Amino acid sequence: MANATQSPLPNSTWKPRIVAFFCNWCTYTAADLAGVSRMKHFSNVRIIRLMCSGRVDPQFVLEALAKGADAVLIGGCHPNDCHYVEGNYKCLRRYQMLKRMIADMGIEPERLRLEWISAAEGEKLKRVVNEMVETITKLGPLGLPQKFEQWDREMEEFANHVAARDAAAGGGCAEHGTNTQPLETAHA
Amino acid sequence: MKPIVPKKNEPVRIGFYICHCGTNIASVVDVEAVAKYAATLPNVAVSRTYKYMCSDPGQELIQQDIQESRLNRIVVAACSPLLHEHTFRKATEAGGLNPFYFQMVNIREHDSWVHTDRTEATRKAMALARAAIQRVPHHKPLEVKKVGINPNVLIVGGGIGGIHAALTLANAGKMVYLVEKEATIGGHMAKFDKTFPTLDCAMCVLSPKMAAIGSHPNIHLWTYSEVAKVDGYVGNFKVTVRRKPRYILEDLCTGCQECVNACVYKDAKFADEFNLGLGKRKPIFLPFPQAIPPVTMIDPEVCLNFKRGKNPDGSHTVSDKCKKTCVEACGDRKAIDFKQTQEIKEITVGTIIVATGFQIFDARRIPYYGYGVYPNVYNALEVERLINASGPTEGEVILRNGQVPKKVAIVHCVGSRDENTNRWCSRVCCLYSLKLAHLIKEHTHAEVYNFYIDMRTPGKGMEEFYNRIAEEGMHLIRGRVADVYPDPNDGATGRLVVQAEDTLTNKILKIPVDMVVLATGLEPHPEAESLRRMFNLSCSSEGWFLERHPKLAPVNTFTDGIFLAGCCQGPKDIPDTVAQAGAAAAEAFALIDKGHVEQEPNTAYILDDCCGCKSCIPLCPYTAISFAEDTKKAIINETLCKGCGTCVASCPSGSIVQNLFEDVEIYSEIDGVLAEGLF
Amino acid sequence: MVALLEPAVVDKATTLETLLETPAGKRMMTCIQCGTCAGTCPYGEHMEFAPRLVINMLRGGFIDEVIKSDSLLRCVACYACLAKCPRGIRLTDVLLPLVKEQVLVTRTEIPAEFQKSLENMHRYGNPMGESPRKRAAWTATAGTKIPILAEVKRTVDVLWFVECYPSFYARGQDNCRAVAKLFQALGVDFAILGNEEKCAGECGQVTWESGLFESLAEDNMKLFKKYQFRRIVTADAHAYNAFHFRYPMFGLTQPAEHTTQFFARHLDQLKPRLTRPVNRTVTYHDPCCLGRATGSYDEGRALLQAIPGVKLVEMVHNRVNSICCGGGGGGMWLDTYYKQKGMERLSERRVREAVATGADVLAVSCPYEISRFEDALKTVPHDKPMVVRDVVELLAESLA
Amino acid sequence: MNLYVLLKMVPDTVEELNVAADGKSLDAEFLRFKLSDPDEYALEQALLLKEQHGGSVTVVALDAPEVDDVLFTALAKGADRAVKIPIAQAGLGTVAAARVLADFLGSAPFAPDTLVLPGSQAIDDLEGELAPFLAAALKLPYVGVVCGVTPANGRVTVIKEFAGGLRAEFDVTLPAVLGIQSAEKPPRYVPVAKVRAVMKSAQIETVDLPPPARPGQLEIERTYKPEAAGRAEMLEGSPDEVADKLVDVLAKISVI
Repeated sequence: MANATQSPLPNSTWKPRIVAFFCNWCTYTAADLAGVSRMKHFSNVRIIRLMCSGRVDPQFVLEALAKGADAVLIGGCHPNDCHYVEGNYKCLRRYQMLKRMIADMGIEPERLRLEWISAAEGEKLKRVVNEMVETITKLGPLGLPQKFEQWDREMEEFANHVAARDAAAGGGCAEHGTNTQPLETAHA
Repeated sequence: MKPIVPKKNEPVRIGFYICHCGTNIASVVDVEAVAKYAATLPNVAVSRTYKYMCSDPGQELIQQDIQESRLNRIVVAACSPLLHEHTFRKATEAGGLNPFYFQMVNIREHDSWVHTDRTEATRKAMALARAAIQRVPHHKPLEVKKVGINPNVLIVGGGIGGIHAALTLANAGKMVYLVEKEATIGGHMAKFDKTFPTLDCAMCVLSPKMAAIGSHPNIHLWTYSEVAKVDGYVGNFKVTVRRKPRYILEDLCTGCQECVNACVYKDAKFADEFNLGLGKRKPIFLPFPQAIPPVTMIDPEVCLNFKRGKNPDGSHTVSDKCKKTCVEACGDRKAIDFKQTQEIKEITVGTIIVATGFQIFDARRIPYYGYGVYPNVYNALEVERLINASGPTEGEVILRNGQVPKKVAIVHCVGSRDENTNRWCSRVCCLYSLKLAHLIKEHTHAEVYNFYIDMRTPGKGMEEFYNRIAEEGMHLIRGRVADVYPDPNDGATGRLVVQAEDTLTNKILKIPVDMVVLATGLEPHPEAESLRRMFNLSCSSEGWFLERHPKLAPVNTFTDGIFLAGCCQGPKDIPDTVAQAGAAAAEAFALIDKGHVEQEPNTAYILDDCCGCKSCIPLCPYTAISFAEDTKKAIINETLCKGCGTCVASCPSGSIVQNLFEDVEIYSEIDGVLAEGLF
Repeated sequence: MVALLEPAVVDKATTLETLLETPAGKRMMTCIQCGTCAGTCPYGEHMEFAPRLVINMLRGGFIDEVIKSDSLLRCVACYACLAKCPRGIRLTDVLLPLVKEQVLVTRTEIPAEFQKSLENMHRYGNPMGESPRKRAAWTATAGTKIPILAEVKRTVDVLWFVECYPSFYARGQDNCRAVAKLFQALGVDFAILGNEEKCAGECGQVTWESGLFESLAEDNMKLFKKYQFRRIVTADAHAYNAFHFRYPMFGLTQPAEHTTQFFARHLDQLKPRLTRPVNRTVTYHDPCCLGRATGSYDEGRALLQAIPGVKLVEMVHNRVNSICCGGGGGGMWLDTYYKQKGMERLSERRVREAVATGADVLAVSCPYEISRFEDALKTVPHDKPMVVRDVVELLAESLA
Repeated sequence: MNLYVLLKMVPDTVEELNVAADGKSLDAEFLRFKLSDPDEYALEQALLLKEQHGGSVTVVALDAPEVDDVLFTALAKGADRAVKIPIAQAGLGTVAAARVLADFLGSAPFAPDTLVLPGSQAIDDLEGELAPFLAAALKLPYVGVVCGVTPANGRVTVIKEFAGGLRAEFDVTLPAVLGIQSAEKPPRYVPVAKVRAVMKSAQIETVDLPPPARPGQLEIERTYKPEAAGRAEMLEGSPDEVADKLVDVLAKISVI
């Protein structure tokens, strides 16, 4: 088994890691159809099956990115075709919100994609997966876990710096020292 | 076997199994490496590979390990869960565990079949296995919910498929609602003259079955009707049917046709739908002599007693301008009702069979065949009517100018096997073209030229049929017709030249003929899309309804309780349609006979720490969530919950849990698929 | 219904050896040998290897035999095989040109008239071998000042690519004068390249000679890069075809339009000016490069119907089923050769259909057709007089 | 066979020829040069001989505008070597040109099966002087206005054209100089792609030779266009009228 360590910079061995949340009725079935039809596509997308795209909790997406995913793909039924009437619309709304959120976090919008792929659209599934892998390969790694570590380090250094300055100033201020604590654990 | 109930705090012991699926998986995924890797993961007690996990020995392996190695969780990496999740849940249960202590990993459809790089595919399998292995410790024992089933069946479409399914179920004592869009049942088969390969008369076979439908006590036959709305789910569908007005009271009409004779129009002068416009009818008419129900109808667009044109709501306004000789002729029977309006029927059924059939390809879409431009170019269905003894020419094959053709070209594959129109082979055209060749020759002694690409005659007796027709001396030319145009050497007689390459002799043929017959293919109904939405079905990219599995569940759909029969699922001949209709009836019957349906226990429930914010309540499309005023918390009605999980994803306090898809389970999967070193 | 060609899908580096590995070649592997291509080919009956067989010979590794035969000298690149192919196989623009080029490379003898045209195109930038310095000479007869890009020194909206036949051929110049008149009536901001312009090279590329096409395209692209303009409009359907499909591969970014498309797009402004009735029955010939190649069937007809008095009638073969004038794919310079081989001239076949409609005017929208059909009318017997007119000539005639 | 083809550039008459301000030379502004037509045939004849009997073809040219394109085209058609002598052809004159070419060809002993194939004439050498001067300088047998060459047993049979369409066969010993009027087949076509490929892969050899001591043998005093005689009569009117007038004219001069 390869013991590749994650490098924060793109190199020849780096491949994007993409987590996909697919609804059971349409997009998961489309992925099955792509399989039955032997439509070859990139292997970087890991599919998690949910009953409906409406089940996609925004936290799932953030969790995946925080755990090291470079992008997240959500697949649901076409509008009007949802097995649960309108779960896909709920998903769409959450997706719009997530788009704004990740933009605020400095994450490129291409790293989150929502596609309506029906059970008959094996070809579309293949296309979307390949497009996404190509797009993310160009963008390079997101490396959120590494960023978190770096941010934590920066915060710690900053705290140390402040503590040292306060100590040098004499007297010190206990509050600053303790205040860094919640920040360090914020991403845990 | 005694059920094994894991004791609280008992350590999780996972059995991991990876299937070779012959070479389907093992040729791309290094299954041994995956098994070795799984063995290193926490809680995994047993990790094995096996040639065919879904086979009996494979399933027994699981059962044996549960007993011998005290396993309390099972993970199988094999094909899609949509195919075999059920199988392995049963095996898990047979081993003595709750079936929901099982999790499946899809490494065939999502891995070995779509990737070529062995290292990458193996890594993906490892990651997916890890996700399941991390997930399964959080699984809880669940119970399958049983819901009663309504024994009534709705059959949509009154062609041979719908007719056969309806009779099968009605004879078995089930109540059947047969809904047909046209004014009579019979479908396309009723228009055919003879059927291949036996050349027996279509109506001789069909009309007794049609009559049986009309008189069967267990069948509600609603013709000239359409399904407007479908609610509910397997066992308990609520269906709304719209019965369009035919301005004849079905119960009172005896089918005597005295009204037709008495109509103020002395001559039939309006295009007759049943004969594809080759014949004429009056404003009041019987669709065709053997129509079931044998009831006349009025075409309000041409009847003098109506104002021309539809109202915006689709109704027609009575003008009362006609002498109404038809009403006079009907007399005491009083079956004519100009004021009839559409009628809405609401029924409850447990299962539905969709048998909505096909439409023939519109040959005008291939402009170089001249259909609709040159009068002597016909489509095959029109020629069926010309040959049919009860057709517009009483069985005489004559051209529009009344002459008998001496040379006839039959053009195969019209609209089939063509990227520009329909890609599929319509399956029946070669055979019906051979049949028409025989019948035309029999009726007219004409020279018949069949232009084909490949002669496709699969099925019992079909190749023999082909040989028989070939012996009769047809011209069989292997080459697709490239052009049809008026014979430049022949003035205005209407003679046409058919141009094609004979690909077996490399010669370009330009054959002058009197009649061109286009073997138009089959294509999905234009309404298929709205039907698909209504019944929550899937369509293939071509537009045919998609069966649940092409081999193992050919009449099932992805919606439980809804089955397919006939050409709505894809082009097929009459024997296959009838076979499929029988299978659909049997599937429906099996469900009804069982008396209940089992539902996935993936419903949601609300924890005590619900803060009562009510944000979930409007999200539920099934109104399964209500607010308990006493506890100030939301409650989910389990019987109404369908298990989509939308409310779960929205709960701000994380107080809703979806069985089988708990947050902790999903997070474990996310963590699992992102395992280091597996990309 | 026709599988329309998308621009720039053909890789210019593809050769016969590598073809089957490309997406276009993989499509050829799906050929069902139905023979529609051969059946619809206007010269199919004169080919030892008709298109269907060419595909099978290529798949079977016998393409050398095809190259040795003169079958593909008889292909007029009319797109009929491609348009009707049920598999959407790119015969006209991918397979056949590659084979034809090998025919050209392999054969030491090719019809003299044709060879001369190719050499002229290469040396003088026009197939007639006229002095390139006289390319813009026609402007003296335009009746209005024709701006030349090198002189206007600013961005113009329309680069009017005049092309060889309209520049040099007397009847082609009628087309130029009509276009100039219409541009002026519409107030179009246009200019031409003048003597710098070279043949767009369509017949070189689609038919025979990738090298010839490339050298012409590179020369023209240098000019396109040198000047500023927003779109190319050309009256030559062949040039339009080249700009639409091939020049993007050489870096052309501006859109190209054929004059019929341009004027049809401006029909609302043009129509009120079309006041002089042209009381004639007109039948419209679909040029292959405009019709089957790009699906542009309606523009020419819409323009004709906008002319007061015009009665439009259709020939038996029209739109996708139209018969080629025989001038494409080098056919323009192979008439003698075809005659030697006992082949009917396609322009005569087409003119017979036009005569059968009883029309007074055979309307065309490709400069090759003017000369081809006017010649054919001299040999095809007809009782009622018939004239050949470009659609833009008729429009200009109707202009008050 | 060891075949030499001598290529000469001549003014392209597609562009109108104008007299320069000096009244002696051609105006160079729009003047373009092309390969002399008989030389095209000489090359074709050489290529045909090589294809039928083996050997190698060397094309030789003096320096002139556009001569590189011509040499590359010859290589693309099948010549084996291309040699450029960097002495300007312009103003050299036929005799001096023959002397330079003789210097080049005679610098080494001839292989016994050598044929030197210049064009029989050129539009600026209608006398066809180059070939005989060259043969004389090389002391080789010479036949001009040749339209067919057949080698056999170390000799060649050549067909020479005479006025009135008469032809004669000559038996010539090798090596020899043959002034080619036309080849057995028209000059072949070479695809531009092939020429472009050759330009990338092949080289033109340059052979430095001393310029001839006496360049031109003729002094041009005046170059001018012939004056119009003004004897043409333009017939005017409709096509039918013109046809009638033409018939009258022809009848008057007893043509019909």
